[in-house]
Amino acid sequence: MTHPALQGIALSRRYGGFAALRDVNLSVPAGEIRGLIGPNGAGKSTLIDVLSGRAKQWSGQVLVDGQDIGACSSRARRKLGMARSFQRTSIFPTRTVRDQLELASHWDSGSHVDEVLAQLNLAEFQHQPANELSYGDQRRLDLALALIGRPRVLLLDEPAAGLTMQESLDLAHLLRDLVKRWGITVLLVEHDMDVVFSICDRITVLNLGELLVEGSAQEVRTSPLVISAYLGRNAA
Amino acid sequence: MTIQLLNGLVYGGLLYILSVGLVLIFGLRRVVNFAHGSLFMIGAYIGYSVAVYAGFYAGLAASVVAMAVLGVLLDIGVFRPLQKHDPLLTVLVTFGMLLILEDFARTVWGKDYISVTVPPSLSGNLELFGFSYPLYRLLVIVVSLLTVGGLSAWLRYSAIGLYVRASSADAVTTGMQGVNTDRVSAIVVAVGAALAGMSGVIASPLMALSPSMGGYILVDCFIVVVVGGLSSFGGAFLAAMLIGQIHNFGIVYLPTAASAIPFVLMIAVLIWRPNGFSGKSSA
Amino acid sequence: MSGPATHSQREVTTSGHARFVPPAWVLALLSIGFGLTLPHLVKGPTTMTLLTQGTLNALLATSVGVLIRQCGLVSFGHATFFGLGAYLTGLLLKSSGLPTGLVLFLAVLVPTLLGFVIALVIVRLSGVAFSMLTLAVAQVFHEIVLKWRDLAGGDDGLSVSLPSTIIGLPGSVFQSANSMFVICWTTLSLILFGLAVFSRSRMGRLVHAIRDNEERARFIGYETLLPRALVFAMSAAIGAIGGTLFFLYNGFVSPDLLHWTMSGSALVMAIVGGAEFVVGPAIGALVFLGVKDALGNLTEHWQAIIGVVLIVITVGFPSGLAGILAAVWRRLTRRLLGDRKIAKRSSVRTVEGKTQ
Amino acid sequence: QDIRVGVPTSLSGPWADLGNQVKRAVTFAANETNAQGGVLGRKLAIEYQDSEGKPEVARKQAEKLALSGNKILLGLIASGEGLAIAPMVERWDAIYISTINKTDKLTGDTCQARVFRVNRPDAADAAAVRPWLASRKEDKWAIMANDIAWGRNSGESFTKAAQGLGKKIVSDNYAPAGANDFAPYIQKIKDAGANGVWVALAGRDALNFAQQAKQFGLLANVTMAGVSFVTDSTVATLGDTSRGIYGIVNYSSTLGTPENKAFVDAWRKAYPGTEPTNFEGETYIGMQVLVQAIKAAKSDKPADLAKIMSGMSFDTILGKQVMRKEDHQLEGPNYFGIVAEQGGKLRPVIQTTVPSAQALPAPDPACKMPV
Amino acid sequence: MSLLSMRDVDAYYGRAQILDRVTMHVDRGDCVAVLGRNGVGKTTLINSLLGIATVRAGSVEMDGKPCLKIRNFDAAHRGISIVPQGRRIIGALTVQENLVLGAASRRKGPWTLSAVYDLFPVLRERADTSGTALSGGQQQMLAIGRALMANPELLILDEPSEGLAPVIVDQLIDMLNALAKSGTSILLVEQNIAFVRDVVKRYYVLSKGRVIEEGPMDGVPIEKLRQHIAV
Ligand SMILES: Nc1ncnc2c1ncn2[C@@H]1O[C@H](COP(=O)(O)OP(=O)(O)OP(=O)(O)O)[C@@H](O)[C@H]1O
Ligand SMILES: Nc1ncnc2c1ncn2[C@@H]1O[C@H](COP(=O)(O)OP(=O)(O)OP(=O)(O)O)[C@@H](O)[C@H]1O
Ligand SMILES: [Mg+2]
Ligand SMILES: [Mg+2]
Repeated sequence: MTHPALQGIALSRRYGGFAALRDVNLSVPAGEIRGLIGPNGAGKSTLIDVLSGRAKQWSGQVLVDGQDIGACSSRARRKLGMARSFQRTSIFPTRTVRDQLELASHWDSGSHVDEVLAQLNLAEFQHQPANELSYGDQRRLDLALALIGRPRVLLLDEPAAGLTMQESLDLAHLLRDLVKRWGITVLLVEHDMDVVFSICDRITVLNLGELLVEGSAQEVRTSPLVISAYLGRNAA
Repeated sequence: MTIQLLNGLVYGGLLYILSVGLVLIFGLRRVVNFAHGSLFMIGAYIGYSVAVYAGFYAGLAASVVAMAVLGVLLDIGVFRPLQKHDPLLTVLVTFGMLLILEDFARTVWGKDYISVTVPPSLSGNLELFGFSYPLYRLLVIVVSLLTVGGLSAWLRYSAIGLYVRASSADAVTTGMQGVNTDRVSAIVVAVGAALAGMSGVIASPLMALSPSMGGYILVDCFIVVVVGGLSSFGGAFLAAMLIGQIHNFGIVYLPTAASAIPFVLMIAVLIWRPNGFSGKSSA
Repeated sequence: MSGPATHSQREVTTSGHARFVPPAWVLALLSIGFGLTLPHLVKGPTTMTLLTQGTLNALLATSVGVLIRQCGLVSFGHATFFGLGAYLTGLLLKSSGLPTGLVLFLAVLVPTLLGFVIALVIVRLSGVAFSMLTLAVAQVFHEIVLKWRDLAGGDDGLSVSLPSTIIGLPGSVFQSANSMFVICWTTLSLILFGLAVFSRSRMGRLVHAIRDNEERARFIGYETLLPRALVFAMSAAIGAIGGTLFFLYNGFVSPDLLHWTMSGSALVMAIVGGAEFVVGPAIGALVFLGVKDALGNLTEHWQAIIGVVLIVITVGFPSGLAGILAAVWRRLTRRLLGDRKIAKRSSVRTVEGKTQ
Repeated sequence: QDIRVGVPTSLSGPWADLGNQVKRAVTFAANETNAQGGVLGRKLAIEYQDSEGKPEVARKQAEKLALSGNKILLGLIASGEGLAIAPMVERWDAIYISTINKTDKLTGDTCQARVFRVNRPDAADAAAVRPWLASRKEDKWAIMANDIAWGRNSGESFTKAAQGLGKKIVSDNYAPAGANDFAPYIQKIKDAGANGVWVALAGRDALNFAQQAKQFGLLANVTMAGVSFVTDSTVATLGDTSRGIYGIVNYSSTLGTPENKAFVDAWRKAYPGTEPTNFEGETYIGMQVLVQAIKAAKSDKPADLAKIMSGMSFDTILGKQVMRKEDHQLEGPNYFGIVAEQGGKLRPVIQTTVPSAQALPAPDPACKMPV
Repeated sequence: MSLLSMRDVDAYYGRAQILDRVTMHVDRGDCVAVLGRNGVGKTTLINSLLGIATVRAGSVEMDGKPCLKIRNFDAAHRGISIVPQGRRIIGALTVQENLVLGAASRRKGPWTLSAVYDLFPVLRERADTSGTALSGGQQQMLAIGRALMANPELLILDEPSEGLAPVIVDQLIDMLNALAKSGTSILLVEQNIAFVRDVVKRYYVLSKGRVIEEGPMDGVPIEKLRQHIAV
């Protein structure tokens, strides 16, 4: 039996008295793009924090390829092939774009800095310090830092936010392409439904820190629960 | 024992009035003001000079006003032009101010020490729980309590308190909301400097005036500010009182290590709760 | 020797101009050569003494500066390592009977290890909290040497008559300004060269990135505590080297050397010189000492004038003296090499025709 | 060509007031000598540098002075400053005349051929205490001293003297230099039931202590005595607070020798309204010694001066005094006095004179003068 | 007369020119969008009104009065209120304090604390937590609420729909429409074209710092807008 690439069991996280995540189970098979949606404050970013080792007080189990990595630091998780992007852009403001991508690649020539620069339209500012980029460009740099070095499991927190429509679609294609070529596994948090519905194999919906629905794009799109809690008029 | 407790309160109270100005300025400008000790010193000298002619209270008033004006000038002339740069630069400028003010005092008031006596109306002792204690020292405690109360009320119940906290976190955004951050900062620095001046005058009957007197107390203030949590007024009060007591009882019970205890305390507190104190500052 | 240029000697600056930066080793060699010839050019022993003291201060300022530049950490307590280096040299020379070479080695090694251990605890903090912590640690050491009357002489300080030969050289070599200047200057040049190389190395870039955003550095797979602790230890080592040389030259050390005001002036020198440049702190130290000395001869009010100079430099040139030099250099080379703008993506940038 | 004298002293920092006095006395002496045509027909030229009261700076400034031709050095204040330059003077081919440094070491185990001292060392102060203490009836003493080498020494030698006389030390307190608040110490002394306090505090610390002791009523109830405590400047600053405090006096303008009277008169003319303070007097003695040595050596070369000064006898405002060969310490009396009114002015008034033979302990055998 | 008009504005960050002779205006009760791909200068356009980017040429007028050298707090007093890109929530303040701060210009109007809480009930629930302890979308709501607290005459929103759940975006559309109806002018920078179409009356397209296209929104096919933005 093969293990799911990414698995979370009974994940919970509290902020003081407030439970942001309650007993959430999640299992993403290798090579899948899993959408993670839900209203604001549903706990999506919190879930990513728990999976990626950023959260401090949490409970449950996190497994990658069946191996329990709950005790691993965020650094160790990256070494095991897990990478993430941030909803609040997290880059190295005074370093140039290229420099920080080289850093993120650990100077491994196999990680194709130039390729990533090209894929994310960042090549033209590779020598500019990151704090001189526009917001959207910084968002793409944040994503590039996660993509570099061919992670096996990619956790993306609203990567298309702040991008133009065209770029969001390019990004969607890129992700699908990477999954196909490298066989990576993606957990994608996104409010842009065009992106989510166009590339996600399955979608998990969170609400109030709990699992609401999980299913194929079609199932989620038509679920009355999801429509009322999240999609609103946009449900087509 | 009781008297030693009171002694601790007096020193703590004095430290508080001086430190709270440091906290105010730090909170707003993210700057550790090295010139604060010098403001204390100049305040004491001005108070002394005026008091010679017009009495202690006039000296106090003159010093407070003069220091407030100096505070405004400091803010406009130094802090504001540098606000877009690394706070470290401003720290450096306050260091420069310190040198200038010390030299100024040496030139104007001379190098000899000056000793100020307690104003006659406040001299004498008060009988208290069967002990007698200098009245002036009791007043120092009272004034520090009033300062805590007044400042907390001002910052909590007037809008300016919110603006101070907001602009210290993010001046640009606060400005976008319609807060004149320049004015807020001038007021705050003026109040901080005035408090330094006030504590200088209050301290002058307790310690001899000299151009370098600011340096002796500055480090104690740093400890208070840091242990108290950098931009917390209540924290600074507790820390000042704690340092006051530690200072006293250290001398009584652990004389050989007394001068190192506050530093050890500071190290312990910082290691125990670094996040509570470091915030997002980078000075 | 500034900026993160790699082997390519042209660097893109924010304003989009090419800049010619000679390689660090060339500068280091030039600098050492300069140091060797200077004693032959300068007349009168006073200038050489001043330069020697200035170079020793430059080592201290550099040790503070490297921490700011690489880690963004501002230490108010680096005089500790300088002072400990000096005290250890003195104490070991006085009473250990060890060979001088070993003494010097230990005098640098012990503060370095101490720095490393302290750093493991304190570099977790940043900002003012870090600064105040260094201040507190430094004051505790200051208290120790101050109170340690039997061994360290308390506030009277420790003076030791130096042995007649030190690491195979006659002791007088270390005590004459002319020869000591060459030793200190060469040491400084080598250290600066090392720092320039370090800041371009992977480790140097990593530490700098951690300074920018520690959390992200962890999430791209780096350990972040150890590299910072290493840099701290490195800066402690530079301070200790300075302290060791200080003792060899002066034969005396007192607790004042460990006082926070000493750390404070080192910080002033580092920032006035431009802490964002490798050579900045050293320049700051030399200029600061020179100005102070010149003013001290002129007027009793040197302190106020220093204060004014300090304010003028900081307000007028926030990037420090090295920043001014860099700007002048940029202008010079631009004139020599022609105005080469790096073409940028946006056409907006190239409408610069009407910018000036 | 002038005879050049370098004076590194505290023009800023915690000892700035003393530095000021040094400067006044040196200037006075130089003017006096120059008005008489100088020495060997040459004028004295003085150069000052600020030592900031820090040993490192003192060393740097002294070096600068010496290497730029001012090979005769005097005027340093803190003991640490003196100790910092002592091992260097030989290297600079200079000579140092200590006028205020008190540490025994300077003429003790770290004595140097080129270093001379004209003022009284700590040991001489300690020796002056015993006769006075024997005459007092207070039996329970407290010590209040600076927690630095000088304060510790003084406290320890006082303890020895007191115990030798069958008196008790009921509380000993050492405050860090620069302490602001003496209230806890004062309370401790009160609680211990002392009827006498030995104070070894200097400068600002002495003032702070006295002022606060008065507020707590300590001054009124116990006998206070000290070293460096009743200097002319503390008395001037403290005013009436200082009345009745006893102390060791190293020099006083009230001394009755004819040389001193002449000196005080001339001083009054030069600085109207003032009289020389103890530090000014001691510094002046240093200048007297220097001028006479130059005359005797017919040279201002440090080597010549050092040679002739060793063992030479000088006419000073305190009378004839010999520079001991063994440790280069000038022999001389020490005094004990009280703050009282004299000539309509509050000042330290000398009560007991301790002659040189009694005041100055024998040379430290650890001092090995190279011949 | 226009509430806000910019004529031939050149704006810089340091020495880098970002805007090149930009001319645009917002009338009273108008609702205008600025479109364009990443990095063309949309945020800079807003920043040049606040003095964050330097305007070196051209004129900016508000209510017919020049406001080139305007300080950012004056902008608020004149009725300009901003939802900045990246939200700029002050973490040192609680949610409620952030909102109260928004009312610092003390302009009277329908937007009060309780009105904002009614619009975004989740903010009321978390009123006492630190502003940055909110989720991304909640912070966006807070930024919008804070801007409303000033009862602005001109509301500037820089990508307000970023990070908001689709249902909340719907709500935002309704709110902006109601606001425009009540006479508030709106300047909207947005990537979400569907959102823009539902709200604005006119649009400008920015490319490389220049206005390359402008016109009324009515009847413009979405494909054409997309093409513009892809430039
Ligand atoms: N540091 C914190 N302290 C207290 N509460 C927090 C903290 N961080 C997040 N929360 C709360 O936890 C809940 C979940 O937040 P989370 O960021 O996971 O939401 P999200 O699903 O990512 O929402 P969004 O789509 O808006 O980004 C929210 O209600 C938020 O207010
Ligand atoms: N502080 C700065 N210094 C120098 N250049 C900057 C700075 N901030 C932005 N820029 C540059 O200005 C240009 C315009 O940036 P701006 O933020 O206005 O873009 P935008 O249209 O808002 O893009 P986005 O959709 O990504 O938010 C970009 O090329 C960017 O690189
Ligand atoms: Mg989120
Ligand atoms: Mg933008």
